[in-house]
Amino acid sequence: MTVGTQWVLDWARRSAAVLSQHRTELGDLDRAIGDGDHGENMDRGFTAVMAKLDDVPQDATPSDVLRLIATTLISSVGGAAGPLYGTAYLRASESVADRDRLDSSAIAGLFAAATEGIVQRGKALPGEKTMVDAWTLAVEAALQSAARDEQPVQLLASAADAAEAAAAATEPLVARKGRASYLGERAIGHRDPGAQSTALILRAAADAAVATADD
Amino acid sequence: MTVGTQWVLDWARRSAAVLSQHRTELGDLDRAIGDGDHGENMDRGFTAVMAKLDDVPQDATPSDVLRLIATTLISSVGGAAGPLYGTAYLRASESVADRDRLDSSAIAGLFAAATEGIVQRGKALPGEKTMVDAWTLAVEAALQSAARDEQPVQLLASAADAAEAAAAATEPLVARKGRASYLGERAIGHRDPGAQSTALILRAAADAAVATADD
Amino acid sequence: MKKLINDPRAVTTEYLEGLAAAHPALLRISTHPAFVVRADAPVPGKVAILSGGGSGHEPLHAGFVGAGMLDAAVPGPVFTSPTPDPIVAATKAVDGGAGVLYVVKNYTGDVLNFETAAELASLDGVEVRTVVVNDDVAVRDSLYTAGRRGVAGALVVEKIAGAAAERGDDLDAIVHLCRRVIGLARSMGVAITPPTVPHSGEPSFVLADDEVEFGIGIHGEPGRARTAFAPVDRLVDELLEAILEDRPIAAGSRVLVVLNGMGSTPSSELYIAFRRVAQVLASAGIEIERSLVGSLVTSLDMQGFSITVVPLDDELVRLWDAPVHTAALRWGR
Amino acid sequence: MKKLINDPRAVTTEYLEGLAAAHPALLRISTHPAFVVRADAPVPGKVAILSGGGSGHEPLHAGFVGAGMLDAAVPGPVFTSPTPDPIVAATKAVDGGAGVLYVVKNYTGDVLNFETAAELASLDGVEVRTVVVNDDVAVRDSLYTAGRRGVAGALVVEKIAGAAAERGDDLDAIVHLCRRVIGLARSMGVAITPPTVPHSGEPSFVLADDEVEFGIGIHGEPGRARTAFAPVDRLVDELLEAILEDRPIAAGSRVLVVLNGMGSTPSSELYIAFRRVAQVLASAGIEIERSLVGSLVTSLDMQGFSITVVPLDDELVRLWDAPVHTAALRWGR
Ligand SMILES: Nc1ncnc2c1ncn2[C@@H]1O[C@H](COP(=O)(O)OP(=O)(O)O)[C@@H](O)[C@H]1O
Ligand SMILES: Nc1ncnc2c1ncn2[C@@H]1O[C@H](COP(=O)(O)OP(=O)(O)O)[C@@H](O)[C@H]1O
Ligand SMILES: [Mg+2]
Ligand SMILES: [Mg+2]
Ligand SMILES: [Mg+2]
Ligand SMILES: [Mg+2]
Repeated sequence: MTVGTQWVLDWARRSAAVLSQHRTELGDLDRAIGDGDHGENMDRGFTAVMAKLDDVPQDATPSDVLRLIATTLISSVGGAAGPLYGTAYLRASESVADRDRLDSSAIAGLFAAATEGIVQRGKALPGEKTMVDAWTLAVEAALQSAARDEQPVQLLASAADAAEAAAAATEPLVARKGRASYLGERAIGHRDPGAQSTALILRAAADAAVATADD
Repeated sequence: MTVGTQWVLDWARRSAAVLSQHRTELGDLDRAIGDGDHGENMDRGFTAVMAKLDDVPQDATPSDVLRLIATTLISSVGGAAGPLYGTAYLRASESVADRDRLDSSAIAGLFAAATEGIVQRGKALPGEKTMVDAWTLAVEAALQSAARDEQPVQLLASAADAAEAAAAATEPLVARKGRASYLGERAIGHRDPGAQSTALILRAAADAAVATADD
Repeated sequence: MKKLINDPRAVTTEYLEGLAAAHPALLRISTHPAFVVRADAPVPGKVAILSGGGSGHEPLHAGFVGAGMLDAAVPGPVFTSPTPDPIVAATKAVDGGAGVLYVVKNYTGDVLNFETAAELASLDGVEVRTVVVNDDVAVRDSLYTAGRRGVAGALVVEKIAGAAAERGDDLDAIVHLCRRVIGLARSMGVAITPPTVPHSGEPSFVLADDEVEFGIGIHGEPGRARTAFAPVDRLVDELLEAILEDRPIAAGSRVLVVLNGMGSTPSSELYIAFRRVAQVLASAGIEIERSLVGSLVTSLDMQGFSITVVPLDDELVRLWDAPVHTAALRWGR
Repeated sequence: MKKLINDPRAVTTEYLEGLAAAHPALLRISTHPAFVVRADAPVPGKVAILSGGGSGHEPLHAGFVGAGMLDAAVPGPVFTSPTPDPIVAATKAVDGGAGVLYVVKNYTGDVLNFETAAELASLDGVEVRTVVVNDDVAVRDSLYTAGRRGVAGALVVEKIAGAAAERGDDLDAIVHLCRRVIGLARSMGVAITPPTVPHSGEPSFVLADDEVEFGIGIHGEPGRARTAFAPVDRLVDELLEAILEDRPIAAGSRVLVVLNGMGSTPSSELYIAFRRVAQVLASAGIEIERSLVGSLVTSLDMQGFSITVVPLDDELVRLWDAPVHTAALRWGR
């Protein structure tokens, strides 16, 4: 079983829908320990992505679509999340260049590349209460799933589960990167908004796989 | 029966006490249809008067004390009330120049002179929802009382009653002078703070007469 | 009540002390009685311009003391006219022999106290003249009432008077000029939150979340009417309508617009309001020749703004453009 | 939420339009992408100074565009760094051949977006250098975190950089100078009310009547600690203590003090706070050689203030005093 361009497109559409639905929630999380704009930023970014998806040519590869998402996010999100998510999709795009279909190990590699991009740009380590926490656990889950030879649908579900758990696990942490780091101890008890948006986006990826995977 | 310098001194002390007690109430009245400072202004003024009363020489006449109150109010109250009350006490002082004791008709004349001073400075007519309303009715009551040959204690009680009634009677009026005039119809239902402070001051005059009158 | 102050009764004094500490080259203060004069006062042979009134409108008036504008400012307690004594003291401190002009905002308290001060100063041999600013069109029926209030138009009168004095005009000429400006200037304001007077600690009025005070004054007194909250463009439209109805301005005229914040209005919102003013006046064929956007004639921490429109001619443009160097307004030097 | 705006998503655009309407001789704007450049940009042969960041801090940065300060400002959405595209567009609009300096406040978003913009502009042949301002001492442990924030110190860096560019310094020299100023500048702030972001409509935090946010940032992010409300003198004392503890200043030193309002703080209260700053520094033997009091680096409608202290030498005094002509800062012309 593999996923292809339709999966990436559906993933993007579902991401846009879920981020729009959770705009206020993400804003509230960011208001508690940041500046309150994360929901707005992500919604603006994926609304811009949506506007571009209709023009994607028939023969676009997954890599093409991921690159389009990357450049659109970079030029529309702003803030910290814009360059970080932008870089993530850019690296994801590069990691699957020239492939039409993605199997489990390609997907795990895509996530790993995305995460590496985020870490390179933002210099955050896991445990510093950022989106890196969610991406890192998701990558681990994906690699393990691929090693167990599970199908993309299963792999993506495990990755999403892991990201959700990781987002929840940011709550007791002190932040060491991003705006929440200004708060010191006061960030304890609050979930990191970027980790939460990552969890939402990775759940969208899993749902998209169910809807679009050939088997 | 007459009243003298002790009456003026006691009147001033009682005015200071009652205005300090009612500072917030007068401020609230002024907040509703003015700028909220009338309680503060009157309290500041009579506190300044109090500070000067101890230095009043033994042989001071009622006129001397009234002049001291006038100049102190002029130089400490500010706002509209400062010059108006200041002028009132100044004219009151002039009206009893060179008298040691004041009988009923002198007191009625004193109030009439005070009221004339206020009207001359402020150009307000009775019924325009200002302190003039309270002074005017008090003067009328005082003149009638004097005409009935009543004693100062009685005269002052009638004047105070009239001022209180007049203050209450400002409530349904539209204001034509002072800050409340900016409100048009919106001033209806609110009592004029200056009329209310006049009522308090005239009640203090009556109480002071009870306490200090020789009979 | 939370305010960034110490003793509520010391706000005026402490404000003056802060002003003096920040602008030693510009001005000198006296705290008892309270007044501010420009550093080089008295300027011999120059007419001195003096203004004042209750505190709480900062930077008006003390922030306008300096070359090209006010020689002296006399702040009373918050929202309360000063008494005559400090006015007289300030008058004597700035009189350079050519007389002193009082610029008074039209409130009973201010008018009466400045009137008394003028009498006293005259007794002491100072030539004093007074102009009363009454630019607020929110107040109607002015024939039978205390009359229109003076609001942000006072700033314009002070700037023009200061420039005229600086170029050497005599007292009569400046009085005449000021009366001309007062005849031209029209203002009106709106508030979305009340101010809170320090010594009372209570908001001066209470507004619901969907209400505004329309035709607001600058002392927390309620406005002409309580109306529905609306986008700022609509508020601007209504203010301009009232202003232009009161004194119509012909297409082709040139005007000065002061878009004035009421104290706690963010600068960005003032510019958003100004944008609409520019649109409306442009569509009426009125040219904004000069403009000033800022929180200049305020009402403590009230949120809101006022619009002042003053038709200009070449002389007024020249006087407006003349150098001014004060704490709050500065250009040309 | 009541704000003097129209569509919450249009605030940045409409602000720029208002700014352009008010200052046609000073600046030009582009709304898509959103940026502001001085009217005579590009100035051939002069290093261009560009700054930007999220909106909501007005007049920073757009109000500082003009001769002697910024060549360009790039405002993002409220509290959100701009994306690289408008930064690149503004960069090209102001490059006069001598290179462009980015003055960036130290926030992850700003740093990353300006970084990308610099790469892209370089690809297009523009020489770009970046300085990152991080003056806020409220943030501790900066070694292991996102580091200190950039707050009102940015204004000082922009003024000094603009003056240096105007006198003809080259890009390297200005970078060096800015780094020196950044090494010297220290700030800290306190808030008594939260800001309300237009598109959310909710206050960014909730403070009880007896609480302040101490060590507040300028994006509604909570401060270092929530502490008890106190007279402003005490708040000033604590801010100065933190500032001087972080970078001690010897008695006899000369400094620039910026007493900055957070958006909705009345001007009178800023001066009352400044009064205390002057007292404290005087008693430490530190001379306030220059000062600036005003709401300049704000956080929407937050009430509060920050103090910035920058030790001065003759060169910095000269550059600070050099003429500047922008919407929000003007002197010397
Ligand atoms: N250095 C970093 N590395 C990784 N993620 C980061 C970093 N800094 C911030 N983030 C993430 O970005 C999120 C905030 O994004 P957003 O609110 O859109 O931007 P901003 O902080 O500029 O307002 C945080 O919740 C965090 O997950
Ligand atoms: N023209 C006037 N004639 C008589 N009384 C007046 C006049 N204007 C105002 N007042 C009185 O002054 C009172 C307000 O005094 P106060 O609040 O101390 O001064 P201000 O209005 O300057 O704040 C009003 O309630 C009214 O009774
Ligand atoms: Mg954020
Ligand atoms: Mg009053
Ligand atoms: Mg008053
Ligand atoms: Mg942000």
